[in-house]
Amino acid sequence: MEFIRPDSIDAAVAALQAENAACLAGGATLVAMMNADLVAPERLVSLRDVAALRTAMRQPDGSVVIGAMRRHRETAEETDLRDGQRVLSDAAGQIANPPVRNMGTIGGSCAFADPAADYPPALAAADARIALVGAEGRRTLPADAFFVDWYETALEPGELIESVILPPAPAGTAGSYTKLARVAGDFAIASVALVLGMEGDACSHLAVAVGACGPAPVRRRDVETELLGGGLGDSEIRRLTDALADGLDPVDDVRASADYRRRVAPRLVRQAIAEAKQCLSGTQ
Amino acid sequence: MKIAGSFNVAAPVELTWRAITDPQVVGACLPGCEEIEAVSPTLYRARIGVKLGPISATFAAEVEVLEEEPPVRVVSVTRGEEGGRASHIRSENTLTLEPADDGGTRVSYEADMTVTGRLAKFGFGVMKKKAQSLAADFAGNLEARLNEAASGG
Amino acid sequence: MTGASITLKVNGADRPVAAVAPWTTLLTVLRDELGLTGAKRGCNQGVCGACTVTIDGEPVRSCLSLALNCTDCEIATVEGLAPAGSLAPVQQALAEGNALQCGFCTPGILIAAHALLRRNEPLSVDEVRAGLSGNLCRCSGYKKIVEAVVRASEARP
Amino acid sequence: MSPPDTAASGVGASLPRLDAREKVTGRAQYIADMVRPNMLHAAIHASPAAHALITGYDTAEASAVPGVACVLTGDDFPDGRMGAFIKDEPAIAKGKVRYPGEPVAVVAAEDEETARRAAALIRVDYEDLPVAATPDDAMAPDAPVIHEDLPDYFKVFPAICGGNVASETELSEGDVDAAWAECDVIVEGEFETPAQAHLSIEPVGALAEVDADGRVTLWSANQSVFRVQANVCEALQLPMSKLRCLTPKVGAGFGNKMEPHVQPLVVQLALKTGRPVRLILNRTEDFETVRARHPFKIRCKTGAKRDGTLVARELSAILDCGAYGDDSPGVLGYSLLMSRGPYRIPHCRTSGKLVYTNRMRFGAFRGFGNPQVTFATESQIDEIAGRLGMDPLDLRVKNMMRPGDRWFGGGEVASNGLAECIEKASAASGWRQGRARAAPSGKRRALGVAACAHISGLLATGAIVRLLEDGSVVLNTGAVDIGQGSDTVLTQMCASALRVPADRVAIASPDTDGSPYNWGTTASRVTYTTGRSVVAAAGHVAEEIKRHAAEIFECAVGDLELRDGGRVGIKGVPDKELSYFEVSARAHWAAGGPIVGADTWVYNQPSVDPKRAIARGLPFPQIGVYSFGCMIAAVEIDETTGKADAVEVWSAMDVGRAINPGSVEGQIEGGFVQGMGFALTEEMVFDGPRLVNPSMMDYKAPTSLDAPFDIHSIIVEAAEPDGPFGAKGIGEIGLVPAPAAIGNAVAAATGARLRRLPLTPERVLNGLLESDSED
Repeated sequence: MEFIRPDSIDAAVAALQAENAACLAGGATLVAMMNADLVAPERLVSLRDVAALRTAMRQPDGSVVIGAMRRHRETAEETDLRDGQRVLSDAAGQIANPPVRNMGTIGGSCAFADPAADYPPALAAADARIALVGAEGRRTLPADAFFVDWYETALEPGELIESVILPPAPAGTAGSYTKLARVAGDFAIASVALVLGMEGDACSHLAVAVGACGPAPVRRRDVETELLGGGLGDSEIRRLTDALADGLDPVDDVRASADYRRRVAPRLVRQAIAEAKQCLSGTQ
Repeated sequence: MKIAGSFNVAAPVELTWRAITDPQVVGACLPGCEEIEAVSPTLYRARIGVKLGPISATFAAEVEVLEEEPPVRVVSVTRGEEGGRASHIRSENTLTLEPADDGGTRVSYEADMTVTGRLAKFGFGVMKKKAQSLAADFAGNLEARLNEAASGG
Repeated sequence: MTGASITLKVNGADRPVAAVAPWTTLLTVLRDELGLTGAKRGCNQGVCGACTVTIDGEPVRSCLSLALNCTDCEIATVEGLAPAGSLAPVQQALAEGNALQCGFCTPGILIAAHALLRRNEPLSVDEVRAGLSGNLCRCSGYKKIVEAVVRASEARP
Repeated sequence: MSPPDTAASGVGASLPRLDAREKVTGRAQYIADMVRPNMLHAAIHASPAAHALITGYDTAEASAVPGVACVLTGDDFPDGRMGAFIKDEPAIAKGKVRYPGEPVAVVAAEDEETARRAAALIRVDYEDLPVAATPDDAMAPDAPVIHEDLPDYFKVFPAICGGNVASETELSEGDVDAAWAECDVIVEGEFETPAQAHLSIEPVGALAEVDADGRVTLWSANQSVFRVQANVCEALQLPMSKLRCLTPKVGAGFGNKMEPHVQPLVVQLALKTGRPVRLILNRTEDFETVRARHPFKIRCKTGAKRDGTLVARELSAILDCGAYGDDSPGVLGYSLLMSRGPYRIPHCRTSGKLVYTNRMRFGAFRGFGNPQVTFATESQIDEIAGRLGMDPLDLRVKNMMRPGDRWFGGGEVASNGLAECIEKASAASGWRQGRARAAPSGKRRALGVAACAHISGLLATGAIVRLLEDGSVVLNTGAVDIGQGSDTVLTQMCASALRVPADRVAIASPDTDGSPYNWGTTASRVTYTTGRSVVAAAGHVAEEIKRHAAEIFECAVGDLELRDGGRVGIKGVPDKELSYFEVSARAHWAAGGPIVGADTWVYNQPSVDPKRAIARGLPFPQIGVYSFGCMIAAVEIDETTGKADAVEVWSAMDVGRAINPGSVEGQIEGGFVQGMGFALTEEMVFDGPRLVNPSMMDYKAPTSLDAPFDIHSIIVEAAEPDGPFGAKGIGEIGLVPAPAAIGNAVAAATGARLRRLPLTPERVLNGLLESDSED
């Protein structure tokens, strides 16, 4: 096994062009898997010294570019994330526990793509894009296209995540992340990432992603769009939760049964929307 | 863990039976199967690669046919070992064929699979999903192959 | 199995270590090479928190930190909390408050608590509960630990 | 840290742990911190099969790995078998394997990485056998037999066994069949509790070193150096004089480290290599191969009269034993003994079966079967209260054992603080004032109550107290402090008995060469049993001190008294006194010889009075000394998800006398949170015979955010007449009522009676929705 600590993105990409090479970000997942003998990369490319990956920046248009090496704690405290973008900081603050949040990075978490992790639904609800860089150059993908299957992403061998880009959220929208877990800091049994905007009684923005209930976050943009402009009453929410339920493909595992996940996910969606509405009406 | 499923193919039972008991056909349809050889009429050896996210493993597997009732039922046991990694898989499989209404065949499978060693520590629930999707891929491949044969292609 | 020779800065001192393999964790180096056995291996998976140390002032898992990645950091372990023969306030608080039993989680708890106390303001019960939520204790039920850390935060100037 | 005067550090003081400083500085040495010169590191090769014959080994590749010193398989081990009740377990699998994860071979190498790599290269040929994964499988007519030689195994009690049933026990009083006719209300149900992992944060390990004569010294994470010695010597067929067992600090036990784990393996490796060998299990191995709390299936039926008088109970339990007997027969017997609860129920019939399966062995775990049966029986007390429209607390008070009442089976109960426990828990929780604070929006909140009792008197123990030349003291008991604080408590007792400050008493680390026998730190027994020996041994020393003083002062022994600070003087004459230094110096150099007090005893009160009760296959003929407790828990349930959280608890426990109140509170608080984990989140999940969540990632114990901060420990002191300073045990009882109290609160909040642990969000939500739809 080789260990390389490049200090630039270009050098990191170059170092990744090898058989069985892996990026080492915060280590929270990769090293745990190495310790358990689940993976044994032949080359470890540590991104620790790549300063360009460690920054988060708000762009003039209100979008926020978060470097892949930003730690969960930093993202949880990120003041550049505003309005609906807060869905991401809310999720970051609920990952694991303080020492792990001091280590784990958004790039590492996305690359591992645990289906029960907290970032994927938050990124999906925020309409985030993932910026990748490889030997062939750069590309960006919407979160929906990035998370493709159980623990599988659109990352090609030799590519790394450079940043996560959150588009501006409309002013006055609220972002929230609601997570059900067995104990504090565990992976989710089910989770809901929500970005909601209300103008009076009319829904002006709606994005709901369900996490931990399938290989990738589940969103129903079609129904969300249909619900825009109307009041978000019980029957409208029911339309959305019914549609979401069709897209769920949950596992039976030690955290909960698939049946329960199907049962609780719509309830969490209802709760998240109710709380967000209350929160928005309180601030208006 | 138990997985089960069924699928229909256009080929008649006899033809399906021949395909499903031909190691070369099975090997070609099995996702990740790198090589397969018949050691005896009831014993096959194969190398099978499995990938789940960042984890990959290659098993040296042995398939032993325990009971054969042509052309309707075959019971086998698969034992796989990941050389030097103390990781094992074992699967007891039953495959049943019956004529379908359209002249094709309905193929049903049941497997009781155990994974031990390092791979067993990784996401039990997802492992089952993966096993189900591998079984579905196998079914799809076999179906395509038989349908192709049935249509004379 | 050859590895790199590196120098780690641990508890303020430069500590050379020979033949460190890429997969060797900071926890292994601390315990097996540097004789700093205060950090414990409870799960080697980052869950239990018994291996918690600080890197550049922040509590992290030493079992998930590769030693080769720590060569330009300030590492602090429980052995560095106070000079030999004395106790840091948080150590004193846990010891006097019956806030430890078997003691296996205690070094990690102390590191996490010490980081909380750096804020230099009285901490609420819930702040301490959240701050220690990455450190499992199977003996105490946490109450006396939380009380001791709250008390230590109040006693600070 | 030890205050200088006797009163501030003796009995009744919340003295900080003697080893607190060592622990907060990171200097305390646990087994994984120990290194010996020229030490080898070991690793196990675990069975992938659940039940199979071993038909061959190939260790050539493993042996050839550079750095490997030794590879041993079952063929390299003697034929001895160990077991606390049934001698059924070899040191390592021999001939066949009986559970997945069972050690089949071991490797010793220059470093741990090499040992692990080599262990993975060992090849073992198996011939698979049919698997019995559950007690139902194992009791089926065509079930595979897991222990063919069961009839021939040596058993330490009159075990009723056969097939895969390792032990069958019955305990009855009264005429249950006739009594049902007297009942106006009868509740009946089946309860199920899962395997719970001890999850000591320290994984198990051991280090053995052999001297030039072949005598072995063994350090290990353990709860009894004497049980380690007995088990290893039985399994390896060594005379006990050839093995010395010691202990470093122990990173908690909860029952997990009472009986053997890897000790026999390292001893055999040390004997074969002649070098020190250390083996530390990783967390997954610790989960898979050590032991866990028994899964129980309990059928329980309880009947009462219209006025709430309890009349009859019938309880039968099926315990999954796992592959080896371990402490299991004891757990079965003890659970039946506890199944009447602390109540007057004249007619009780209880029975149970302990069934071998191809799962990991189950064994002792804090509570020893009591939490499981208490979950069932205390749930039924609430059900009866509900049927009769009575307050559950009133029903308990009406039927509780009164002072002088005997325990189920007829054992004597010398002290009983139950009434005070119930009253104080009730008052503190505001039970009678509307029972629960208002729930926050989206939650339901309710209180639940449970009462229980637990023993602390059984088996043998001893103490040696020596007066050193300068008048300070060394106490040696052989009891392992597993973190619960017994060293501190026993030191406080010794200090008070001799009226010296605690810092003048040193406590020796347990050593099978030098310590008096102690069965173990288990069964809540050290404070009571060992404490009695400490007090008796210190008493002998006090008598000797007085005898010397009487000779010096030329007075009668009866005229003398011990005084604070370690002096002996003539009663009523303040300035007529000697320091212990003066007495001890005389004894050492001039007259009588050095002063040593020693005491040993074995608890000998019968568990069962044959005139009152019928007992068959009961493994503990002598057990007793009862602590009592009452717990009230406030639980909030999230109406969206069904997730239940214990938010506040009042735990009133009768400990006889709190030797160290701070430590007692620590036991109550820690016991509750471990019991809460058992009630709400913890479950070892099996796929057939295999554990599928052997990691802390997948098995979840409460964190500081899950445990409530508001755990109110209420210490009740109904002194045990022959207890040391009146004390009895507190180690386990704080856990015992937790699942029942939480279950009763969940039932009160949701209307749903859940009879299966853990009370997951899924079960609670389903119960809540069903019960709402019935309303």
